[in-house]
Amino acid sequence: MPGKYSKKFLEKLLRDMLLIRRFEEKAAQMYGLRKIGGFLHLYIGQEAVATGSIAALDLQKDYVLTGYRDHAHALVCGMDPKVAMAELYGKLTGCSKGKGGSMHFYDAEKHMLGGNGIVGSQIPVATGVGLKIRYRREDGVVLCYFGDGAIHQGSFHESLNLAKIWKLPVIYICENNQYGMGTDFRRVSAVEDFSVMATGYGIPGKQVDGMDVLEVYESISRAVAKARKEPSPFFFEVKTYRYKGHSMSDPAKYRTKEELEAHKKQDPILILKGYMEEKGFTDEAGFKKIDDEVRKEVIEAVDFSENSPEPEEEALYEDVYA
Amino acid sequence: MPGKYSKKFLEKLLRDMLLIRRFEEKAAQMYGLRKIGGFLHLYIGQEAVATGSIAALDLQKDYVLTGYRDHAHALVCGMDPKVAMAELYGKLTGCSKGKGGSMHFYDAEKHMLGGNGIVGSQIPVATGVGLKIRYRREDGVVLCYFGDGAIHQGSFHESLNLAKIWKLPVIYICENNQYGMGTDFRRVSAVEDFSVMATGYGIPGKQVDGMDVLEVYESISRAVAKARKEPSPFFFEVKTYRYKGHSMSDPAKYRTKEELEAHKKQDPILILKGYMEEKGFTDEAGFKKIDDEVRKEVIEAVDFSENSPEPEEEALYEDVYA
Amino acid sequence: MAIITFRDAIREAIDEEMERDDSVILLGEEVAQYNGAYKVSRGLLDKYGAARVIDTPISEEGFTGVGVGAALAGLRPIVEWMTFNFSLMAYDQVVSNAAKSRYMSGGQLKVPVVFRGPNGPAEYLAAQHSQALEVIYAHIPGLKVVAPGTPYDAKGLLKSSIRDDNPVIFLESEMMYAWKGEVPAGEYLIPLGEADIKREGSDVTIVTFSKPLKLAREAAGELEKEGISVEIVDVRSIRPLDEETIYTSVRKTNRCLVLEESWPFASVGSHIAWLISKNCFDYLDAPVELVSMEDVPMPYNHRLELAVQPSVEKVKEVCKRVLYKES
Amino acid sequence: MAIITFRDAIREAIDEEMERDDSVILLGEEVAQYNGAYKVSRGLLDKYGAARVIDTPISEEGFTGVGVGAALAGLRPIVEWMTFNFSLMAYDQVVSNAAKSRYMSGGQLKVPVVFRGPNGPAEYLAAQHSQALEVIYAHIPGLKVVAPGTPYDAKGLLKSSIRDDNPVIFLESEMMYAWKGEVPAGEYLIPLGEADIKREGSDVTIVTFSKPLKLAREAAGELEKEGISVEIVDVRSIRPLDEETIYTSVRKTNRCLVLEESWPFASVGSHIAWLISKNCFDYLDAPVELVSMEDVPMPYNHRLELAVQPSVEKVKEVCKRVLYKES
Ligand SMILES: Cc1ncc(C[n+]2csc(CCOP(=O)(O)OP(=O)(O)O)c2C)c(N)n1
Ligand SMILES: Cc1ncc(C[n+]2csc(CCOP(=O)(O)OP(=O)(O)O)c2C)c(N)n1
Ligand SMILES: [Mg+2]
Ligand SMILES: [Mg+2]
Repeated sequence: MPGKYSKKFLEKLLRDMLLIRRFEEKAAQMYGLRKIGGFLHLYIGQEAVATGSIAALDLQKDYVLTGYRDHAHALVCGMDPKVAMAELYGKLTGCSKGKGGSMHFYDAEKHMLGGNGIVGSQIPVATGVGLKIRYRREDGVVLCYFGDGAIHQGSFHESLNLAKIWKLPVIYICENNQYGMGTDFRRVSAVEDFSVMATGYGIPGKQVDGMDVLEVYESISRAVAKARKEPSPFFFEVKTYRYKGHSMSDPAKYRTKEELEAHKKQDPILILKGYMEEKGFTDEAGFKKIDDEVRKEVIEAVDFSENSPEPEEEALYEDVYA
Repeated sequence: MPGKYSKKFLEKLLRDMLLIRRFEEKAAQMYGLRKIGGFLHLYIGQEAVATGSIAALDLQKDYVLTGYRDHAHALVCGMDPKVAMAELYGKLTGCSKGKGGSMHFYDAEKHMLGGNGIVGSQIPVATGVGLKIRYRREDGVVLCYFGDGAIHQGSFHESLNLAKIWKLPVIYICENNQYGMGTDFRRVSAVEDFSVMATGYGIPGKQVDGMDVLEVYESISRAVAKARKEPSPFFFEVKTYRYKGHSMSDPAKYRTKEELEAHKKQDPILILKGYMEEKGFTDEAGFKKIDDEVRKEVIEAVDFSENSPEPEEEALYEDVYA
Repeated sequence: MAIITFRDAIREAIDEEMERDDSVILLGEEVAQYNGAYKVSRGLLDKYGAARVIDTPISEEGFTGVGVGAALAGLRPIVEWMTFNFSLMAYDQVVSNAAKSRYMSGGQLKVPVVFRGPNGPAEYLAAQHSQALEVIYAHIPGLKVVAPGTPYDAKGLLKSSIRDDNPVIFLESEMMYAWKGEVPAGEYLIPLGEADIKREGSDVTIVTFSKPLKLAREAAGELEKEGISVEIVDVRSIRPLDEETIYTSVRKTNRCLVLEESWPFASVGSHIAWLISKNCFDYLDAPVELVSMEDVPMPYNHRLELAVQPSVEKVKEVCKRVLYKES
Repeated sequence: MAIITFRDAIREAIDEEMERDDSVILLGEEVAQYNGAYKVSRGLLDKYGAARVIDTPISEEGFTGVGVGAALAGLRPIVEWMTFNFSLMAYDQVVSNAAKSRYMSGGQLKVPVVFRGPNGPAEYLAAQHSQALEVIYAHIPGLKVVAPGTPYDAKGLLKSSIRDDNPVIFLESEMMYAWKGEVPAGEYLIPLGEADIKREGSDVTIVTFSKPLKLAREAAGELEKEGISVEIVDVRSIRPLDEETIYTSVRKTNRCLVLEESWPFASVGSHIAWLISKNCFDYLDAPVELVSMEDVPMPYNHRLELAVQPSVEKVKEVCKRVLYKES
């Protein structure tokens, strides 16, 4: 598709993906230094999914909800990396004032309504956000992300039926990174091609290559445009891969090194970089420049977090009730 | 299919359906006299479903689980109508010693494992019974019944996936009687043909005419035979119709008289009767003889219930723990 | 003042709030075309249309979560659970999302949703349909739990609940829907967290909420004839709980029983009984007693199901016990 | 005696029971190939094969119900919930089916299933992953609820739970898995419903269960140095509850605090505190106190999450309070 995308647009995608990657590499490093604790679920390898799909949104009117692997979604929605990193540090300056941590990123203003630690639990909630849009006759859409593991929860089934009968503008995105914790999705799934599951709800279902940010962008954009015009749900199975373990404590022994390496060859950042080089939009130096800027941002985020105050003990009792 | 079925077999089906109908007509009458209280969900109109499907079983090795509209399933499994009626009366001689009532018929010996008052809640339980069969390498099957309303519960989705990946011999039977309480299933269902939902689980799905007891018998028999040989799940949407309200308190104003009358013309008992007459297996007199026998049985069940003792107050504390 | 049923009081509250604020919507099984399984929402579909009065499939987890999501996004949904028994299927949505989204987001979000419907036993419904489940909600910080015992309280408290910016669990009861009581014509609000002295007395305090209030009143009436003066504290909202009103009463009467209809083990009632035992320690002339459901599943047989539940007789007997009187 | 971890004690119990009885199977998320999210089931897949050690999809409602159904049909399933937080999704199956099938069938059926996994907070996991949820099970008649605090008790109680013909909720804790303790080599069983005096003392009784037992012991050790003699009653099983052992202790010490890690409102702890207040009324020299989690969702920040939980300091302070000593 020559000339389809502007340099600026592609650079934005590249920058977003690089930001996710460098942010998380740094977070992992800080985790090693015990600056961050608990579960830290990295998105590295999957960057194209959040980046390509959220690029299709207008966050004045659209919404994003996802699971616990949520750093990328928040960053692409425009959360300041400082605020994101500070949340991982549990600092008062974090997006959730240090109360949420890695799994509970929120940016209400940017319509990023979380992060959710319970597998599948966000799916009905996202559906309810769709109900609000429809009720208010807005032309927004909701992107609802969940993993290949979450698709077997009852909440998926109930939500898709609701979204169809009420014609809700919710785009359900199954990020199939092949594993739910240590479980190859094929071992626990009745079908291998999840997109057929949409049939049972009369919803259009499609598989998408989640390593190619432009393919993600195009598929989701088309659905967004349709759902804006005529509210209705869509379902996508986006095939992707996580390079790291499920969380920091997972050595990921359930897969081979070869498998991992094969997927790394399909790296979403490299694919986009290659495409941009082809188009003459970037070269090694151009790429390095963006990467350096992003790395700097991430270091600033760490400095910010290091120098931010912890919440006071009284904060415990705040934010329980409105 | 001339000569396919013996007179004896067809008479058994006819008797079972008549027993259900007369039993429930009597129960409704006794409800009017306040001998029975609470929810009483009648199966009248749907007789062919339980009758035709359970006829396909060998209850030495097979099992039956259903929802709260469970009288028919218990009777066809062979529960003594006395014991069934006494349960409706809340008497000590009832199948559940008067503790269960209409929604909680059980006959453990005959492998009828309930009755369940929570819509969809029996589906995972039935799946677990299938797991036991598979684990023990038995050649039994489980029939798991639920309504058109129950199909939108998450429990349906989770169970079908489990049954498929574990190859469990569970036959899921959605008794689509067109309404879930006052709700026409089309109003709350993303699809009209539920059998397509099986596709999402890689399970064979089929619609069956539930007013024709022989069609039900044949479809289920085939699935039972297959599941016995090679354990695996099946899904059936059995189209049927309930003549009465959802429960005794429902005037069923959500449907027209014409609709009801049209369905009554497809009465499962009359259809079978007609077929048997055609085959020369019965005539008015023969039909009446069975009907009279059945009516007598039902009257005896009422007498038995009337004359049975109530449980003593101490019974309260019994059967909480084994 | 008009005498109306509890059912109508609830409906009036919903109706007035829907009239007042178009962000209020009602959803649940059979709430629209069927006018509610217990006819609470009668007429609301006609008045407000299908966009605001919404029939759901039988998908408790799904539509409960939809209520949470719509609230997060700015609506004020009222979610009707046909009965609380079915809310077990939706428990995760309430605990994980409704109760916690505000806290986890560091106060960015609010969740103004009401979950309401009949709780507790009715008649002849057996074990799965006759549970008083308030404790599974009352235990959870982030939720409010409201339990009116009269039409007047029901209306005023429900209106406050709908306007509250937090998730509120609102307990009704199938048996109560037909109860009648005075309800003023104009608008009024009852704040959450204020107990109400339903009867003044000097010998013994009965602390209660929801349906058992009626038993307390009947028992108090009968005991009066025997010369025993009962004070009744109707807590009305369980979370937040108005502890001071309870303690003030018990410090006056020096004797107390707590009356509820749930199972006794780790119940709202046993909690209140402990609070009183601790905070009125120096005032108590007798141990704080609890009258509750028996600790067994609900049987279908009517004789047994009555024996399982609290009764006027049981309340009177225990009142006498805390007064150290033979009964 | 061998010193082994709590984790190994649990595994030994499962292993021995699987060896002994081929109706015992284990199912849950990651229990087989991954050897358990917390490695409790390490080696069991290799030993017993995939028919008996079964990985499930993330379908809590589904596989919990499968456990109930398999139990009804004659197996003895052990269902691992990766953590109790996720059991919220399966709550209906436990309450509606596991707890009630026997009663509703008039005693025809039995449901020998164990639901087990880590309950309560670990570290840095925030609000959805750090709940101590025992009360939502303890409240329900038809269930048994077991809460060991040592490897020894864990093994003996789990073996009894697996052999029990009733549904048993078995509470473990991520933080406890690495704790070590003496466990004898041979087989032993600890009956459900028997409390254990973990430490004898004369001035004050601490009643506790599960993980907080450790805090009680540490606090008791420190208080001893200050001349305060603490008796510790570890109830070990919450339902059935061994009330007599508790009362005997409190009637001796005349002072008591209950220690738990769940939220305080209508908790197991506040229930026990009421039971003691009532049944030891004439023996108590001070109100029964409760040390629990603070009544807020769990925050992520470590300083806050520590402040939320019971601590040795809090226990000592409250011990002194019930002794009317300045702290
Ligand atoms: C209801 C529930 N069950 C189990 C867990 C534990 N758990 C957290 S993540 C996870 C795997 C989820 O896999 P998937 O949906 O594929 O998402 P991914 O981690 O691959 O992004 C599990 C089992 C949970 N958090 N919630
Ligand atoms: C979880 C749950 N939600 C709601 C109810 C109330 N309820 C009982 S039956 C019913 C309708 C069920 O319809 P369907 O599944 O079609 O079965 P049918 O009554 O037609 O046999 C409803 C809503 C319930 N018992 N359980
Ligand atoms: Mg995955
Ligand atoms: Mg139906």
